Amino acid sequence: MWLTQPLNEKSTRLFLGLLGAALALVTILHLVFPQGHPMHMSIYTVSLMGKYLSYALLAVAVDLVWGYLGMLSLGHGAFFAIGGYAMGMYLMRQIGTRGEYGHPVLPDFMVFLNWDSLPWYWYGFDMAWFAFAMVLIAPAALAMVFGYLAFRSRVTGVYLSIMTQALTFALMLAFYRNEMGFGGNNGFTDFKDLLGFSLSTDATRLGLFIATGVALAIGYVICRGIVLSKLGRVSIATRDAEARTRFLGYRVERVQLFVFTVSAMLAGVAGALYVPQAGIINPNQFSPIFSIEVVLWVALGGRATLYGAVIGALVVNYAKSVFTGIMPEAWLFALGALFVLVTVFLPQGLAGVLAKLRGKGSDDEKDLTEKEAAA
Amino acid sequence: MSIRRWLEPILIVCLLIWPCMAASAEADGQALLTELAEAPASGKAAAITAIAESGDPRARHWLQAFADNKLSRMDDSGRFVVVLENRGRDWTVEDALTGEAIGEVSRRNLNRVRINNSLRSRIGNILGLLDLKVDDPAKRREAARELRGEVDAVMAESVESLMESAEDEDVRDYLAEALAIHRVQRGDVSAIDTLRGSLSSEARSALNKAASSDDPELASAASEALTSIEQLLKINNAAETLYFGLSLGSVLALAAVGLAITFGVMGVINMAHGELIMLGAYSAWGMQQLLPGQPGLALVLAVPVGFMVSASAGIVIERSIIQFLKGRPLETLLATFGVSLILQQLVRTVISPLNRTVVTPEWMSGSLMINEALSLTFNRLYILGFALAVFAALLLVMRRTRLGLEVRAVTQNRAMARSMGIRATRVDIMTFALGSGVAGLAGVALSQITNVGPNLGQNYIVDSFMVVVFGGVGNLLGTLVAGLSLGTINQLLEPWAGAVLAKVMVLVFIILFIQKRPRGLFPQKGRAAEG
Amino acid sequence: MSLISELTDREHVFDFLTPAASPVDVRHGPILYMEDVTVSFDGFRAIDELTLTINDGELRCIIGPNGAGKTTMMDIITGKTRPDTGSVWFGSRHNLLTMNEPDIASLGIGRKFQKPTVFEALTVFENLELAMAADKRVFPTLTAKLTGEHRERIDEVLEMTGLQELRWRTAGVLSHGQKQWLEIGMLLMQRPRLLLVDEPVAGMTEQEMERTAELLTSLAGKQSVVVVEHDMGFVRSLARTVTVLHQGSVLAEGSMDEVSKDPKVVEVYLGEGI
Amino acid sequence: MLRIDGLNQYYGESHTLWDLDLDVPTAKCTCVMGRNGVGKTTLLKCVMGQETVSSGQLQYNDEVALTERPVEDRSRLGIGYVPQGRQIFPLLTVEENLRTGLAARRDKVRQIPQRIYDLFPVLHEMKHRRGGDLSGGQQQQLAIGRALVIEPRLLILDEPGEGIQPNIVAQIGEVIRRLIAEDGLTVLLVEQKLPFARRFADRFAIMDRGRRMAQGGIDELSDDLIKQYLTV
Amino acid sequence: QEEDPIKVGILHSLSGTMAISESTLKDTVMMLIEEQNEKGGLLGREIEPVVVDPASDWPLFAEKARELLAEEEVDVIFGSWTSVSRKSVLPVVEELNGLMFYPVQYEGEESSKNIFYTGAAPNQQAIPAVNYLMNEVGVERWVLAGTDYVYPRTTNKILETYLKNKGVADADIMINYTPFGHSNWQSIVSDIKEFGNQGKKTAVVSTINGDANVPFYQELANQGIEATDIPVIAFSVGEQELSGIDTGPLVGHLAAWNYFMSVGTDANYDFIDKWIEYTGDETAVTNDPMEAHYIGFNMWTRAVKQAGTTDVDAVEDAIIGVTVPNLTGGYATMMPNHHITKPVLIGEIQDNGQFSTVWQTPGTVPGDAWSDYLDGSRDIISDWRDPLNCGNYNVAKGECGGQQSSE
Ligand SMILES: Nc1ncnc2c1ncn2[C@@H]1O[C@H](COP(=O)(O)OP(=O)(O)OP(=O)(O)O)[C@@H](O)[C@H]1O
Ligand SMILES: Nc1ncnc2c1ncn2[C@@H]1O[C@H](COP(=O)(O)OP(=O)(O)OP(=O)(O)O)[C@@H](O)[C@H]1O
Ligand SMILES: [Mg+2]
Ligand SMILES: [Mg+2]
Repeated sequence: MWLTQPLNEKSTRLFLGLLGAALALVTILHLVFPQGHPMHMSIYTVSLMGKYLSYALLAVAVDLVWGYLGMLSLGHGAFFAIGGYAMGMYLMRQIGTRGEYGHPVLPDFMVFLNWDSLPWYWYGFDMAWFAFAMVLIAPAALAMVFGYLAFRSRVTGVYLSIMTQALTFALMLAFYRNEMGFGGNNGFTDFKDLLGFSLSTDATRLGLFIATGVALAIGYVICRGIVLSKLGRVSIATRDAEARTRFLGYRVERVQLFVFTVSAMLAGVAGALYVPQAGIINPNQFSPIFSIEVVLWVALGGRATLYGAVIGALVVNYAKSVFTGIMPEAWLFALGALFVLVTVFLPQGLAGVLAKLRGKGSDDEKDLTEKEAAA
Repeated sequence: MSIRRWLEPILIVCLLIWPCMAASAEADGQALLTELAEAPASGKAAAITAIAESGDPRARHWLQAFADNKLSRMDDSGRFVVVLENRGRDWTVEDALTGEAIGEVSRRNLNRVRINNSLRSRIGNILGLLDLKVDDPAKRREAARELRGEVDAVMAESVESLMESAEDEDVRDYLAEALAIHRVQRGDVSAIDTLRGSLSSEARSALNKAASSDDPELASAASEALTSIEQLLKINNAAETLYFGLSLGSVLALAAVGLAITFGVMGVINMAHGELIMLGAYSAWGMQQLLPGQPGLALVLAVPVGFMVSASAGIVIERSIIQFLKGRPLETLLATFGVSLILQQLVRTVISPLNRTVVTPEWMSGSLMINEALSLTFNRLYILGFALAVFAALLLVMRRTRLGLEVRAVTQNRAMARSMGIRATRVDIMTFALGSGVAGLAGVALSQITNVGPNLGQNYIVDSFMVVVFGGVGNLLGTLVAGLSLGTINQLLEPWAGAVLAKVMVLVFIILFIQKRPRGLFPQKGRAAEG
Repeated sequence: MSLISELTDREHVFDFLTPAASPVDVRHGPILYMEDVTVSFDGFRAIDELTLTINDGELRCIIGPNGAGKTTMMDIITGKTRPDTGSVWFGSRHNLLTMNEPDIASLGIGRKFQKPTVFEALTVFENLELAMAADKRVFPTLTAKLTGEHRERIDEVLEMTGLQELRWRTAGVLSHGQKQWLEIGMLLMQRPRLLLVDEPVAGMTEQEMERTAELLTSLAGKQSVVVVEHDMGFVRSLARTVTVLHQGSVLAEGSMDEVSKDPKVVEVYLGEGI
Repeated sequence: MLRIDGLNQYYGESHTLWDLDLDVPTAKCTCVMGRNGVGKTTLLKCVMGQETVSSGQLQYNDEVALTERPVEDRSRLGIGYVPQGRQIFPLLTVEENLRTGLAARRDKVRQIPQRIYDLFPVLHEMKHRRGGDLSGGQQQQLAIGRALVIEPRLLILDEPGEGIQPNIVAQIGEVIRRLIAEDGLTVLLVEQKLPFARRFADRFAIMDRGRRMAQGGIDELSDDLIKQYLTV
Repeated sequence: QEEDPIKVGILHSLSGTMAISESTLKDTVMMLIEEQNEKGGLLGREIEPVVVDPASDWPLFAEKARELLAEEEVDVIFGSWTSVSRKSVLPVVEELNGLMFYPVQYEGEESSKNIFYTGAAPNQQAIPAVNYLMNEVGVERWVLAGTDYVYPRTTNKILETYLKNKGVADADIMINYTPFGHSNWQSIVSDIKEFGNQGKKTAVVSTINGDANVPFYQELANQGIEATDIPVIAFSVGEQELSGIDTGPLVGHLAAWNYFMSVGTDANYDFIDKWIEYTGDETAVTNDPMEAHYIGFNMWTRAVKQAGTTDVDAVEDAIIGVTVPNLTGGYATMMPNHHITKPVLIGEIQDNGQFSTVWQTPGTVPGDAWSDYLDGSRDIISDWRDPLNCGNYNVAKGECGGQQSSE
């Protein structure tokens, strides 16, 4: 099975091991040490890390299409946001009569803008299974429609990048409109509970953190599986010489569509896990700048190495959290300089540094040799 | 009918005979102004009339100062002053009665004589009537134009006599229209004829009112006149929409043109493009700070200065970053994004996080009136022209000069270009400087229509990439056409879809269009492009 | 719209349900049949009413001056360029003009490009693996496993092309000649019914040319081969029917000896000497 | 004209050229031969500065140390280069492709010499077509024409006959001979095809695995050498 | 005795799109803290500001609020500008039982136990402004133009209902929404011009936000619409915004606020002097949200003194009813619904970027959390005192709405 292949691979095992250790460590630090103890990890930090992990999953999704398929998607934030909105709709419906106006069905923002009934596309979101399914289906559907159109007519390169950007930009503008029925600029906030667990308890937060970690692990294995499969090599072939791949008999557009859709679904899951931890989803998540930032995480971590994407997402977001606290006036200088310095001095990104430290060459080459040796 | 209406005839007569009136016993200015300052809101009108009536040669000056919110009274001495300079904590004033300069006075000590819009328009009318008699024909015409819709029963007669004596044909027409509007307002059906075909808003406003009046004859005549006007209006509206579209388009194209070079030609995904535009806009502001009082000259000078500032910034970026990223185009995205963050924050720290004021010079404000219903705003007209000029110049550079050839050679095959003796490094610097400089030019232009602040660039970066790609990467002409057509489409959609939806639709349109033409409006054709 | 009707049409057999390639029908003779094909680029006629047939199992050489339209002809057969007029049939069943590149490739038409194009980021081995005849749809590719048989096949081809030692090298670092061989190798992996080979020996030594000639000759019979080459020594050593193209249409056809005596061919192409 | 002493070159870790010496005498055609991947192209790239040299001397015209000169200067010194794989500028027109060479001419000529169009009439015919649209052989002709635009003193050719129809190949050979004879041009040629080399070159050098194994007058090129170094 | 300082969290964006408005508010609070420390601090303890930068990023607002409350353990937060940032922070503040002062005029429809709204509710800005136009200026036709987000939507909804109650016909109301940062106003202004040509006095009520204003006013001027023809009354344009605009073309247009820098009271002049001194910028301007922070800060210090502790619940109890002077010569009182009383001022824009007051409510207006002009909220009131202790008590049903009173 292609999915088990990565599990035989050293780097994936290492990654999963580290991730598992990190999850365990955080849980222990949080649960075992009492509050006030210097080793105690506050729930604030746990939640923060949960958010980073969901960003990391998004970064992995972007790296899959960018690193291995050569499609620089500047619109993956859209899939993230759609997943987030699907989750948000579920959470909004869970509020029930606890809203400001106590309306049993309508969310607050609909009440005071005089909506008299729930729009059709909100149906079903009171059921968890439906909402969770939509977390996967909605981004996938969008990716399929968009991808079908784009890949069929062979939109590639910067054209594709800018189209994805147009997509997310259009969605952002649309979601800003209050008529859309998604709360406009304010989006959704003030969530109460998820699957019956109150979101304001520490246990739920810790649970969400662990769930995000597990989702990242699964997402990583799926992506790695695709990359290691023959399809992964076809993707790379497509990235480097699309036309040539066609002449070998591969239906390039379907390969692209498949990988793009998988990636969109992963991004959707990331968004869905992000929302309850961040406590808000609003159209800003659709903004082109956010999507560009995601690409930056990947580039900073090291393109075409999935773990690099994870590192990039964690480093940038951690830096952002720290800098905005300790140097509020100048953190943009620091972040900007980080981007510049990494690009100029670390062409392979942070992952490149790791690889060098381990004294090995290009990651993929090494993997192959390993695989060959194993076979 | 308010008391004002009753006072009007006296006022008018007085004003009209003013020049030939011997200076009567000098009324007490202080008393007049005190009356103005202390009257309750309802009594202010009377006070104004009193001033106008007084025949005091300084009356015009006082009224103007009052209308401009510049008439104040000093708390300590009770003296009336005219504020000359009203910024900061201390204001420069002069004595309203004697005209003697007083110098700086703490704002705490000044008590402004309050005015509001209805008083202001009243004063405007009074001053306007005065202007009808001045020598400057343009001013006279303007005054006559302004009179439309303002004429009432008591003024009618004098306006009529003015009309008969007017030499200027335009003035006469305006006054005739003003009178006709007045008559229609009073229910005079015969006057409607005069208004037929008039596109002025006042005439239409009068007709609209008449059309809904109880008098069936008047109503039908008015609505008939209106329908004929509607026809004309439709044509004018179409022309207006087209103009709006082109002008929006020229802004888009101008914002994108620098990117068409740095990204389109050189292949650098320049996320700092927006900030280079911003630098250009700040140059416009800087020049106006350097040349206070001469906003127009400053703006003209800002064109070369803005170019130089952004071009220098471009050179620094190229030398310090881009040159190390040869052959790694995607990473330029990362690095230039960093640069853009740094530049934004730099401006925020060094200058201010707040927007800066860029003054619109006289010759760029207002509009060019084609007819009453169609006027083209000057600032956008200039920008349209400026955009075309910039594109023409760039096309010339890229097509006709050696630099253009070398740039293209270097981007297509760097190693080989160098082997042909082309100094690639110099070409890189010059091209990036050119692209950046042009972004600076765009900034200078944009300073006239939008906020000059640290976020200026962010607002244009996404659109710029969209325009460049829509036009076809590497094709300057494509960028221009793309900008203009996207602008026009947007403006065509906006009236019925609303601003937000129109933009969404334009984006969807772009996405769908690219399906049809995967390489933009003007694609690179042939074997080479297919790779 | 078409998508919807496609989805609702009960009779419709989805592409992914149909077998990869239906067999080529060559009972009626030629494997490739081009008739009256014309292509022009901005008014320039690169192919001018070209008619050409290739028989099953034939080895055909095509020569002709630079710009005669040889590469363009291959572009048309493989679906890269659409002709303005004319028809192109593969066997008697498949109208190539209605198909796209991957479909044509999976029918069994393989091609080596004039300018060697390989997947530079992949190793030599992977390049060959991708070229291998297999079910090339998305899910089969995702779950594909490399069997021993496949490995043997790849090893065989590596040997044939002399690239054994370079198998783990990324293709991007190969020298020009090595890339040529790799492309030939990829063509062999595909096991196509019809091979289109554009200038296979450019940049090869005499010896290698001989090897290539042997290789191509050995393929003929089982597979049909069309070779474009400017090296007359090589063409002569293949010793088969030669077609001379000139300005987009056939100027002469026959054995190498016949053709090289044709004064027109000598004038536009061969010149005196070599 | 060109003397190469102890040249070493690396691609990253892999040592490609080993202590390579080579003499290219003035007004002669020197032909470098060798199997695929032995480093012929790499050698020429080193001369042109497209690859960096790790050690060794490149003496041009007895006085100029090429390694100390920037890449752009080499064409100004009169070195023309026809690379392997054509490397024309695909989106420039044929004429613009030729015009790129004018930068390197010291004599301020700003016209493309008629000679080039005479030599390759097809280039004149297709003056306004994009370089990338040309057929392979036409591109190769363009590449040679482009190198000739700078009126080189030393012409470096990497498999120039590749993809060109036989009569033009012969013609190119003839032109090279004529330039050598009339203008004293020096030619450094990489060629695999023995007949061509035998007919147009004066001297040969054989490379194997990054080293120069043999050199001499073209008539000294024996079957032994060929067997040893040029067959697989 | 040496005690820990009292920590005050400042949660205003210093970067990103909102920095333009919010960074001065951060400085205001810093100045107020400095001043208080000079007076000997509070309860004998020093006040220590904790500044973070939520970077105009809404989820980051929630994150930073949590950081301030959970990690830094601040006693009070002064922060937020946009509604969405407040909505983002609100659950965090409620969960961690923090205290926050929110200084900007907003759409109402909210009353949280933990938040004190020192900016204007719609009834403290929009309604009086419309009254002024209707009664004093004689406006009969209305353009409600706003940026498409919740504040303009709600405000316009309230105004629409209000105007219709006053007998304005549907055809005399034009509502228009534009996206954030909208810069191409050509056709909208042209439409407004056309709308105003129908023979009735017309005015524009603008809830256009932020950067979109400059191009809007510029377009008005260029298309020849003057304040005397069609006045625009804005709810989001203050001195700060004007300082970045060439005000020449704007003269005579209106704004409704609860404070203008030009107000001639001694308290205000002193405040301005201090501000100029603090910033070291002779041209620095003050504005309405700054006054709101001034009032909020003073109320908080007063309440802390009364309670004798910074404990959140005690301060919450103590602050209701606290009255402090505002800068316009009156007093602001904290109402039981956590809103305050404010005077409403209408000002005309002058060429120096200041407003001159043309009209003002005779007294102060108490802020109304739940609008009387919206169907959903007509019956809801808010009172955080015992026994009600509820932010959304439905008088018709006689029960406290969804949000249960927290113990
Ligand atoms: N996209 C195009 N636009 C314009 N002309 C083209 C295009 N493609 C091909 N041509 C022209 O068509 C002619 C045929 O080109 P083709 O590549 O088929 O020649 P060829 O026979 O393969 O030549 P060679 O032996 O040199 O490879 C050439 O003259 C070429 O310039
Ligand atoms: N960019 C590169 N990076 C790493 N190795 C390279 C690179 N380019 C070439 N090589 C290797 O260096 C060796 C010499 O290559 P070169 O291109 O000089 O060969 P060549 O003699 O010109 O061969 P051919 O006759 O095939 O053109 C080859 O083994 C090749 O694989
Ligand atoms: Mg060819
Ligand atoms: Mg070579």
